[in-house]
Amino acid sequence: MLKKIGLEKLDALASALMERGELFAPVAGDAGVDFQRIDNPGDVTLDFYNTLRSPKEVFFPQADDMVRYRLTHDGVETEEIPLDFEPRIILGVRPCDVRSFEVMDRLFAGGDIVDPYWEERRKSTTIIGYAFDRVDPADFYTTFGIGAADPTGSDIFMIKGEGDLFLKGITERGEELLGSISVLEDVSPENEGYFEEKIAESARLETRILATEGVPEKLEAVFEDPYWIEAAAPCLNCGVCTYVCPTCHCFDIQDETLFGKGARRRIWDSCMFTDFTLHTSGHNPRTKKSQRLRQRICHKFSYYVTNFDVVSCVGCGRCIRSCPVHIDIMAVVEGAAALP
Amino acid sequence: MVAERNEEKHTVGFEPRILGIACNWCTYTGADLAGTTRVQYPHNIRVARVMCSSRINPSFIFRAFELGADGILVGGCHPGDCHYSTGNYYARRKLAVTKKILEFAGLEPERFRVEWISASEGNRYAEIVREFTEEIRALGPQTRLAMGRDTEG
Amino acid sequence: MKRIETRLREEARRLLETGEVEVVLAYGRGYDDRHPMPCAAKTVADAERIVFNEYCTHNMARYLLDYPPGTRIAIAVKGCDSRAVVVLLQEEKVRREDLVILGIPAVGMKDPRTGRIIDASTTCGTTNPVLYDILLGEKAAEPDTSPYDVLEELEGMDGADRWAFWERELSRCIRCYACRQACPMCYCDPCFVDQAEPRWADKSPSLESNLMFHLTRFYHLAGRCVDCGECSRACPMEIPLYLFHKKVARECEEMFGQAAGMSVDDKPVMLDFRVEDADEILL
Amino acid sequence: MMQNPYIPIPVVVDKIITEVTTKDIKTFRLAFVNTEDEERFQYLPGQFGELSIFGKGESPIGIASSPTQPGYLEFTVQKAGVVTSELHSIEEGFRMGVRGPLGNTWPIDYLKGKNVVIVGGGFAFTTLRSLLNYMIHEDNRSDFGKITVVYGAREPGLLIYKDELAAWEARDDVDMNVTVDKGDAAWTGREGFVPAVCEQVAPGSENAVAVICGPPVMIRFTLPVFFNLGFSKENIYTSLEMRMKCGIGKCGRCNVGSRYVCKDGPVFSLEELDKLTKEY
Repeated sequence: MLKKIGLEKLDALASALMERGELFAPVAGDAGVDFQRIDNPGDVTLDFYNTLRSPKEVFFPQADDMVRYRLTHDGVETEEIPLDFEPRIILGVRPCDVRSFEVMDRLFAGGDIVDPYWEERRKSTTIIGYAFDRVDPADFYTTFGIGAADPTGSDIFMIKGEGDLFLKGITERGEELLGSISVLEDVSPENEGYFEEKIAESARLETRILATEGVPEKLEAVFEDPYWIEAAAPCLNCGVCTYVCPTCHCFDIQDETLFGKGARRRIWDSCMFTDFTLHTSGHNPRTKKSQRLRQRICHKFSYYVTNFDVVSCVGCGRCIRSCPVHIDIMAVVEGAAALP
Repeated sequence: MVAERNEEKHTVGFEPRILGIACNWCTYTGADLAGTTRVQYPHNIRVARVMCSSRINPSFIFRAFELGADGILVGGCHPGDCHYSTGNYYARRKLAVTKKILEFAGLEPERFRVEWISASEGNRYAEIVREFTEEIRALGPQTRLAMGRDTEG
Repeated sequence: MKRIETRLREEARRLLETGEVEVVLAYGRGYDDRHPMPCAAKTVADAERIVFNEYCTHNMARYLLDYPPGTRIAIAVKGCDSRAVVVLLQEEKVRREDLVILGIPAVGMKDPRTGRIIDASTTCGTTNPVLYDILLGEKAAEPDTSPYDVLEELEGMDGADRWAFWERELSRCIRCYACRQACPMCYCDPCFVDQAEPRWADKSPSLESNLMFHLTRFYHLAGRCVDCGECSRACPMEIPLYLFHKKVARECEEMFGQAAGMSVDDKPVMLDFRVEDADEILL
Repeated sequence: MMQNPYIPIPVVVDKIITEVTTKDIKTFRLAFVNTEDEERFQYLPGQFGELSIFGKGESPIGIASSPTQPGYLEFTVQKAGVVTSELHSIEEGFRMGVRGPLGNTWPIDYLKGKNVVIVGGGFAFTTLRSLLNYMIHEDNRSDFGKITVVYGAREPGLLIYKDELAAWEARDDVDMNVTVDKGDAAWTGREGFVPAVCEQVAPGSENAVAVICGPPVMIRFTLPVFFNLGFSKENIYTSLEMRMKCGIGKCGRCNVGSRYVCKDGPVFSLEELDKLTKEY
């Protein structure tokens, strides 16, 4: 089913979606556009190339309470955070980011042990994808077979036309949601044609392409090459790349207490930080920044492939755009792959 | 989760909570003297003892305000009288910068006060505590760095 | 700029060729002209890849401590960057005899993210390096604006408004530590905020833990921050940290009569005192 | 609803034993608060648990008891970080939590029908003790061949499980060799470093597997002894230590190459270790 709505009525669409669940959508903030939980439908914007941070926070918040507790004189009272999440809708996710959810599913929802925090949120969320209409020089998602107007993984897929927003149901869940929103208008056959044309047009957008063939094995082979020292020389070892990344998933578990009340939380961590691997004894297996950069690259382009059969990168370009020293992850991988 | 900010001043029945940080050799001894000579002063102050005013890490001050202190009074030896010769000269610079930081962050600078009080100045210690307590009482609860949270636990 | 680039490359080549230094800290090509990268040239071939343009904003002094003491290093510095080198010399983190300082009088630098000109409103505005061995180009005029002019608005606010301002700015922090990592003066290992005991601030970002981190960091930079603005340019959340650093720098300058990193003979103000410092500074 | 792997199982501290004269190593016996949890907690020697104290955090510790000792779990803990320091300050009756069992096990099935050499140093004897108690249990003893143990500590006061050491020595189906680097006036036993003692004891490599756990320096000098005795890399096992958090292979910090110590380890044969990325 294809529906449309005037761009000026975006807030009406947002309100209608909010009636069907908790809505997460792009909002223009002080630092740029980012996904936020929407309280005011007027806050939603679709004027952005891509969000500053990835939408992973909808399923994997930077700080996520698992157990709240209260320390008492004779022990502790605990309360598990319930995992029965209300239905959620995430609007305006670019195709590469939609793919990132599937990449992360393999870690969090695959294997013997399922991560319930990811899994339950994921199950309760309807995804409204949003086609790119141009290409940023930092992106390289075409590498992973992701199209600029690729509806794979979205429940509803959306493109912006001249004055109108077109929404197409992709999955049953998406169709159902789409059918239930009365502010949406039916489309004419011309609209259908226009939509298909736009999709085809976007599909022709191509980003840079990283040659990934043989990379996982190559990275293992060049593990001890001095290349990493050179590649990491400009790196500041801050955590920006890992925090804006849609597929970085490393976390810490911390008990944070104030006045006897607190929570056991999981909090994003970063392999770029020195203390990430610091043992209590003071021993640290990764004391050099070349080791940490190598870990990030190898984890994404080699280890993850070994373990989950997919590269843990979708080529969204965020880490490149946000890196204070302009490190291009694609160039780093290419450099390693080109080593003799 | 960040607690909702509550800037409302509950001045009715407000008892300021004041952190005192006193150097072992002068101000703490001065405070002792005030006690042993039964000079009356408000009970609002809780004093932590440090060996020297220069031992005070400005993070103590930031953290104490975050944890709900309404005012902080630091006491050290008079310049020139430091038990370690020069500690309080360093402290003077450190605490001056700390105060400017608090002020620029938006905290009322009056909530942070540094005084040189010698071991013999029990009366003056009591006088300063009295005066400071009343000033803080007039300012009302410190809600900015404490984020207006219920600090009674 | 092109001339500076050529001279920089020439000097780098010469220094590496003669073995005078082991590494040249300068700028290299990034994925496009607008995104040059800090580079550590170790060979003559590396030196050929050195670039310099208006987007070479990084403060290379930040990389000096990446090398073991005794490494002979040449470093390209702009005005503010040279002051950072001076502070590192004052603090005895590097030795003068290990350094060859390549001074760049830099005018018209631009922020790669915003494209805005970088001037005294976001940095110290110093054009000419205060310390160098070789000056690549002619000295340029220093700006007539004070780096503290930009503080006027915030200084004019009342406390509640200023608190609201910083509350809004600092609650945005995601604790990626890009500010700290980009800072040439932030070399503590471990940083206080990473300590397990005492734990000064929670690891999860909240206004409270963010304040603890940033207020303490502002303090730790007192009398040491050279106002190069790298922290703010590195910040992905565009928090104007430079405003706070400028304020602390201004107060230090006014109270102690010395700006950070102007002369290797100075002692950092927070490691120093004068008997005649006035008690009034505490008011 | 699936089992949430991040929620600790409630346990109560039944017994605390101070193991060493320096008092910084204690064994905690934990009893399950709910009996169904005990049934669910099916483990084998070599696995570990995340000990949990709300307000302090979690710490991954190898299980020192054996599944042949029903009713409780034991963990021998050295005082080091925030959580373990707190543990050292608690008293019997304290309620806390444990997550597990986590990680893989000593290669029990592979050891069956073989001679087993257990080599331990210092406080790293914990999961080896679990293995030893498992193997010598009357139901299992006949599954294994000759059992040789070399266990050493710096000084007599630092030997852990002293009562059990005596009991094991008294058995005729275990060749116990306890040694200290340096004895004291009361010490009548063996003196010497673990590698040297291994050389003297010289267990045969025929149909034998060595299981080694101890400080890195001990392992470094012990391995050549075993190679000389003819042990191949696939017949030497050890247990790795790494900073861990989640214990279930999700949080991403304990990897060596593509392997996660918490999930794919902590037990690895030297042959497997050789194949791991040369990270450390």
